[in-house]
Amino acid sequence: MIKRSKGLLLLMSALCAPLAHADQLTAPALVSADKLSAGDTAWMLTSTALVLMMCVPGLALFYGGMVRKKNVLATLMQSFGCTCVVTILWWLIGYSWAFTPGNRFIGSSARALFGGMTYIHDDAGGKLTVSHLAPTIPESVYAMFQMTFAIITPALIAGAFADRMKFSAMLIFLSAWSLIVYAPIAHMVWEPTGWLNAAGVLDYAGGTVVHINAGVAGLASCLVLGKRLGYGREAMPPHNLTLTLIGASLLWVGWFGFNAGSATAADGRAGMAMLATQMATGAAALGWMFAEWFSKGKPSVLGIASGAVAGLVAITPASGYVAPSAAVVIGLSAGVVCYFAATSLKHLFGYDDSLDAFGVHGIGGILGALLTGVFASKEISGVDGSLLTQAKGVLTTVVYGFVVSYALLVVIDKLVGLRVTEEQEREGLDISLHGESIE
Amino acid sequence: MIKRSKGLLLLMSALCAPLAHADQLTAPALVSADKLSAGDTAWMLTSTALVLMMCVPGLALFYGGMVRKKNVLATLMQSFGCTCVVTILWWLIGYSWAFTPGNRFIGSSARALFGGMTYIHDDAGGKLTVSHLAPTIPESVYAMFQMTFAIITPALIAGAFADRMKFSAMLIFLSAWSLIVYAPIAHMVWEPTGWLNAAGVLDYAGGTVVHINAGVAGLASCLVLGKRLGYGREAMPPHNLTLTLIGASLLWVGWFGFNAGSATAADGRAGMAMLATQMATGAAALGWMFAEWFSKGKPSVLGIASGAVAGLVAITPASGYVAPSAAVVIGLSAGVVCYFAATSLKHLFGYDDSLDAFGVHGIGGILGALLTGVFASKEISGVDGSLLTQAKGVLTTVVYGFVVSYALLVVIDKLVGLRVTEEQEREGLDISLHGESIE
Amino acid sequence: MIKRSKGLLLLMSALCAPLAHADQLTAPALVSADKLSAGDTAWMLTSTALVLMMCVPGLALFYGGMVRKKNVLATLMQSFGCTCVVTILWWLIGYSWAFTPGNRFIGSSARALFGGMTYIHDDAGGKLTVSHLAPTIPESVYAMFQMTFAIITPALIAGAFADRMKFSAMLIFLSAWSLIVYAPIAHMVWEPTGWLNAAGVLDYAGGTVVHINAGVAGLASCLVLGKRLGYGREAMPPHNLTLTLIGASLLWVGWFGFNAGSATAADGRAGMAMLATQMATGAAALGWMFAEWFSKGKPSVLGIASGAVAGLVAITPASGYVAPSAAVVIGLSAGVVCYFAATSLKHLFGYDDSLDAFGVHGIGGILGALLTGVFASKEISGVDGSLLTQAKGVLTTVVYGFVVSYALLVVIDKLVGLRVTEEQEREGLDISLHGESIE
Amino acid sequence: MKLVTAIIKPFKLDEVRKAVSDIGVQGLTVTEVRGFGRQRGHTEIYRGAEYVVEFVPKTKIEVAVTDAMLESVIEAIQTSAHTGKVGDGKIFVFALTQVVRIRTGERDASAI
Amino acid sequence: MKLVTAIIKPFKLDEVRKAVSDIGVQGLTVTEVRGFGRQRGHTEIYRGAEYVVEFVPKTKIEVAVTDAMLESVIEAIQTSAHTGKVGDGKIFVFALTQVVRIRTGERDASAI
Amino acid sequence: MKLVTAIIKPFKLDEVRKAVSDIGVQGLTVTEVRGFGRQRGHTEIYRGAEYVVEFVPKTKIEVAVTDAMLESVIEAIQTSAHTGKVGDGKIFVFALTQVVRIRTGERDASAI
Ligand SMILES: Nc1ncnc2c1ncn2[C@@H]1O[C@H](COP(=O)(O)OP(=O)(O)O)[C@@H](O)[C@H]1O
Ligand SMILES: Nc1ncnc2c1ncn2[C@@H]1O[C@H](COP(=O)(O)OP(=O)(O)O)[C@@H](O)[C@H]1O
Ligand SMILES: Nc1ncnc2c1ncn2[C@@H]1O[C@H](COP(=O)(O)OP(=O)(O)O)[C@@H](O)[C@H]1O
Repeated sequence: MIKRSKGLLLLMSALCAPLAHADQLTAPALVSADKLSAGDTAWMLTSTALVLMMCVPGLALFYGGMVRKKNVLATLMQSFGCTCVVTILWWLIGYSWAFTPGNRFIGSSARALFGGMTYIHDDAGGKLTVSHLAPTIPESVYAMFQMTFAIITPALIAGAFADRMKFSAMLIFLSAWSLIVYAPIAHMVWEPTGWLNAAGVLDYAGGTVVHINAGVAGLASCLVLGKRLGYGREAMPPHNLTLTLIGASLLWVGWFGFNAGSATAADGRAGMAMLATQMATGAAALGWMFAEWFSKGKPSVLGIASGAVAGLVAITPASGYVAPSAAVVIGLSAGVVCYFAATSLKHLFGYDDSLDAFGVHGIGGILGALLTGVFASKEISGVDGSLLTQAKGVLTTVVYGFVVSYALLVVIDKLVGLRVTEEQEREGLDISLHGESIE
Repeated sequence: MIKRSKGLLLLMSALCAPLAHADQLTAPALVSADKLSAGDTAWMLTSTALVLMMCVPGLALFYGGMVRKKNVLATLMQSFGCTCVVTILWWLIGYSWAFTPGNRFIGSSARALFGGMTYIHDDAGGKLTVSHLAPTIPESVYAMFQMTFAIITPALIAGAFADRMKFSAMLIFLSAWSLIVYAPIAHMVWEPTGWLNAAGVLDYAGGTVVHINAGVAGLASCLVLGKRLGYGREAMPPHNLTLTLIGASLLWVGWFGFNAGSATAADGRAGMAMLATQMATGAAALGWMFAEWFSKGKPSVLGIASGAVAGLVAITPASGYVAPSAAVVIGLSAGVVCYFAATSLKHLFGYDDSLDAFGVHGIGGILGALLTGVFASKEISGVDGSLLTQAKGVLTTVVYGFVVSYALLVVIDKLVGLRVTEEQEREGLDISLHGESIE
Repeated sequence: MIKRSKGLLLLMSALCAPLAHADQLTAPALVSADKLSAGDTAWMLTSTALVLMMCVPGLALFYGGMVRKKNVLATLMQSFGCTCVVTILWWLIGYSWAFTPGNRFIGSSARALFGGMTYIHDDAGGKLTVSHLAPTIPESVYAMFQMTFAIITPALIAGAFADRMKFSAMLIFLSAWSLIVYAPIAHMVWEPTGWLNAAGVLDYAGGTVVHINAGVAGLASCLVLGKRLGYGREAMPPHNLTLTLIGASLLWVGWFGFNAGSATAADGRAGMAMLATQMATGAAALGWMFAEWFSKGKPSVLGIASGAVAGLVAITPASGYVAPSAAVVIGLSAGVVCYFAATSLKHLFGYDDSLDAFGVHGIGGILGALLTGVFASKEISGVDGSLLTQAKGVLTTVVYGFVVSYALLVVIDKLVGLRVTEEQEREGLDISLHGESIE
Repeated sequence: MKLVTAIIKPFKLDEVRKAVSDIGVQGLTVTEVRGFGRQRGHTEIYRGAEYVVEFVPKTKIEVAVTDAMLESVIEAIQTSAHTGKVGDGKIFVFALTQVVRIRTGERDASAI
Repeated sequence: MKLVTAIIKPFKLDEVRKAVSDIGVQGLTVTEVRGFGRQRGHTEIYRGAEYVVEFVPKTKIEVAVTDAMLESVIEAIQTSAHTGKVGDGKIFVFALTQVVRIRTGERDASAI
Repeated sequence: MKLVTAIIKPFKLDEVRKAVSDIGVQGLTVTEVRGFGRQRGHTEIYRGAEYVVEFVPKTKIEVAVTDAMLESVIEAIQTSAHTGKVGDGKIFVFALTQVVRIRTGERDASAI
């Protein structure tokens, strides 16, 4: 994307020896340190911190508050453990497969162990590598920023299999999923050599790569794992929605880094993305709240929080492409649609998507991806959206994500077993898996 | 305000075709993208996230921990619901009424639905609109930043009527208040065409617009609503001060965005504002703590947290105008004064300002606004303060805010009724209004 | 450190009148406002907010969740109170003693009460002071940033004497410690006139100054105070690890400000520091988790959270000096070593380091400081590390910190008594010291 | 000696405590309980899943009394805990075969 | 009249409540308790410190019944709370000398 | 058979449990309760509003025993729960008309 700082760069190049425009890069490259924008870098460092905060403690609390008291620690552990494991995998090979030029489906191994990603001190010339996808910030920052996306995506899946999956099996599944599902999809959609990117699929901040992807994987896992013990018979109310509301709030705040950060610059486009994010979230929260108020008679804390998340999910692919008013429309529809998805759909089909990973992230992501095709503004983004092209991206992700996730789960179940024993589930995962409990 | 980047702009204008100085703008205008400062934009994007965090989860937890267990979710819901509703209202008309040039009391409707607020992609010329109040950042960012102020202000009022107001009535009240009270006051104090701004009233980050305003509205609402059932007879201790302390801490952290962000730039003035904020908060927290320690024999967690908030409130109008040492004086007095306001005043007059919205925000805001007139440093701010002028701003806000809020509440009470039934209040708002409860 | 923006400065100086290079400063100096980098300033304002968040609510919750329910508020109070007191002390003299040129052991009093730290409004020339340690940001921001380090360090010590120290005695101890131990050590290690700095000791973000320092002070305090009542006999399980996990997560997120912020710029070095921080934390958390899993049979939430903190501690001195892969090694060893330190060491020697302030911060800090000597990369940092020089820094801090802390505690014990009465300890500090309790 | 156990509405606790203290009761023990009876519970809905909470929060009071005081204590509880609305609760009386005060070892009447 | 007290496994509460309602019990009172017995507790480890939690969570049910209903209620509880695994719990029966319904002042049988 | 109920200071629970186990008690049930008596509560102050918390946390232990063991159990509890300070608590003894072990259906003595 051409940067705001282009004007400045031009000005400088007019004075200094002419230098290749950062935005002509097609692969990570070594550039002189003064090619960077400190402002863009400042915002991207911040965005990285914000997106990490979305997963821990944000998502951990959002989910942790919804489970029964005997499973809260195990639920927090899923998000936290995922954060640590994916950090290592991203360094190992994930980043390289996702964000280096490669074939139409996956990147190269050039950046395995972050090899070749360098920063050379000013004393030695003051050079460093930048990614071709974010030429005004250090590659280290871009890799970190994208790492936080790779971290939260598998963590989202856990909402679907809460309360019954072995921690060991989960680590194996999420690791495999991160490499076999996340990295390729990210490459296809975001890296110029990826075929969906070439096909013109629009996904500003991850509606497809992150949310649809996690949503369908969630659906697959609750189908493979089956329902929670006593599902439908025993009451399983959220044990502490205070945690859930803290989580939803931190997700909201952190999402500014997610969406406005996806501009990889502190510019007007980032501002538009942030504004769209806010509008959609407010509208979606109210959409869900009123839908529930009318249909059930009371507006609930879980409802308004879920609506906010649904809005954040739906605007993710659109932010940076749409105007604020379009964002209101997207948010409102996401709130209402996801309300019905989460409250009716699963009871209709009878699967136990415990915390609605599919109902909110899957459905909301699909809705947002398609509406991006409808509302994308050429003025803001320089491109036109196409419902058809978007549908292509959605379909690919749904099919690939669902099939591979399902297969992975079946295999892992055969190998080590996915589900805890009945006694463990009855006693609660906190004590049975982690030997801890909360007062 | 003239920006740090002026030097750079000069330098560039010396080279490029001479261009109007951003700081000569008197209304939002379309400018070339390279007129922006990425550094300023980065800080304002961050500040926006920080201020949103102040309200959710910050304020929500600060208040939520202070109520009885049966009302905690309803209290969180008030902050969260307010966040969503004001988001929509700000887009609808609030921003336009507050921050576009208009008459002495209110702005124009030029920016209704954010109409005319644009970002044009580089391919189409790389232009975007900026506000005349923050010419080095995108208007979208300035509107978002100010939105977070518009969000937290009505949310603060809720502290006064906790535990007994209908959620529906609250939504109506806060919506009306946001448009009829907040927007005009913000215009009068902050927009150059506003009469208090013209009169030279100093309010760096909202001591008058936000805190006095919310404080007197709180006073009005606890007078109209009456006391909580069993007030004075039954014990109503805070159910979980852990939440309150988390809230106070997030308010403190987020307040850096509030005060230093009000510089609308990442410059030395922002640094001074942040430093003043920190000094005042530390001093106020200790002031309250020791006042309580001496008078009651024990320093309490609720006390030190309340003191910190009192300091943050009092320094809000002054930050950016005063030196660190002056901030210590302002903070210390705020801590001690608000301690007595919150512990004695309301018992003296016998109103039930449940969580001391008036005692802390009203009193602290008034104190801060006046002391700004005393301690404003011409060296730092380029202007001199005047106690008299400040008093004018305070009086206007107190009178206008109180009268209109009171009237609004009486009307809404007639229309839909403000207060829950005795059974609902007894059972707790979580179950009776939202059909939820925490374990 | 030479800044990225040097190129730009050069460019400008080529045009404007030649001006002294910021990086030639040897003491705080008054410079023209356009010498600043808005991007660097934006990131440092953000980093300051992040590091404050580490202490409140981060550390407060991390510790608060580990104690028994009857002591949670008192534990939060320790972190919060420390934050307020050190804020005042830093303004009084701490900053001046630590960060102004002085003798080999301590700085001058030039900046007492932040005297001489100025910001002059553009109308009056647009000048402001910068620190010689961070020439591209306002001195006010640098002083604030360093204040947050001075705040969290004594707060860390509290983990060692949790549940049994008088709040009054703690305030006295931490105040004295902050001035007599923290300020001098910070000066020796970080200020160019300090002898350890001159000796070439590497401590990028405070492994020595912050963590070893706090760790040994913690060891001293649990030795002087003795064990908790019933230690070894009564069960003292953490009452709510949800809080601990929120705390650990906020520490992680905030630590980006701690380590990447220590670049005092938004540049490639900051990016490398952030990346190293993330890698080490992930590796350490897994290291601890698997060590526990193998030796005790279950991976625990407290374990993975403690491991993450151990990694953050160990990478603190190294971040900004080492490559990502080296960070993985440092993290992994920190996770495993600290696991044994926290689970075996104290039981071996029989002291009651209640929340492992020494076990995690002391041991982890020492390990990190030494490994920095091993892994420091000349390419990244422009310097070579030396195990011997690092050992010199470690030893000095361990000896000085331990001896002075021990002496201080003994004296304060004589004067006012350090420990609460048996009844108070039995009843819990929340009620006995603060007159509050949580439901 | 008898043990009088009363299941009452939580917000009545203070009144009842005062009432029995006034007639000379020196001590009592309180337990938070959940009651099921004529008084209906409430319904909670989470994402479409309805939970009927049949139990309502109640407070249980236990007072050991001498036979002489029995009637007056029952009387005091019944009047102070009374609201007239369904859910006011019950009083159960048990025979106590022995009472011991741990601190002193005193037994029976003198131990109450 | 008798008071039937049963210590059962928490997850059995609903079944037991239904079982006794079915045979005409109008009300009962529930208390969360911790039990110590043949059923073993579990071990928790925090940073190397092991805590053996001897107590297991149990639920206590109290039902006041007329002598006529006593056996059927015991019967109903025993079958509905039964899993056959150690830890199923106990039923204790006490004699009630008096029962009062606070709302109405009714006494004994009619108060139950 | 008898049911021995003791109200003790919470931190004495472990000692008491050990004491009764040592003399052959197989099981007991524990409830967290709040006590009101000679031992004073404490005062909490929130923003100037004082709350006198009259109740102090106590732990209630219930042990069903055969008449033969009654005295030794009372003895064991009294000595192990004893601190000599006000608030040590009380022991109440009730007659048990029946005991049933849910798992096996055993009755009375054999069910304890
Ligand atoms: N048979 C019973 N055994 C034990 N507790 C009972 C019984 N009947 C009622 N209770 C207790 O008394 C409370 C009030 O009884 P309820 O039928 O709701 O109203 P009322 O006492 O006015 O008839 C119940 O919530 C329950 O705790
Ligand atoms: N002697 C007793 N007195 C009081 N409660 C008892 C006694 N024995 C057992 N209990 C209660 O019954 C519960 C179950 O008893 P336990 O011995 O574990 O299994 P079971 O009932 O199958 O023999 C215990 O957890 C305890 O709460
Ligand atoms: N008459 C009573 N009925 C029921 N419980 C009582 C009675 N008297 C005391 N208790 C319980 O015993 C506890 C200790 O009694 P208290 O008078 O404080 O000290 P002591 O037992 O040493 O006289 C009280 O907190 C209360 O729980």
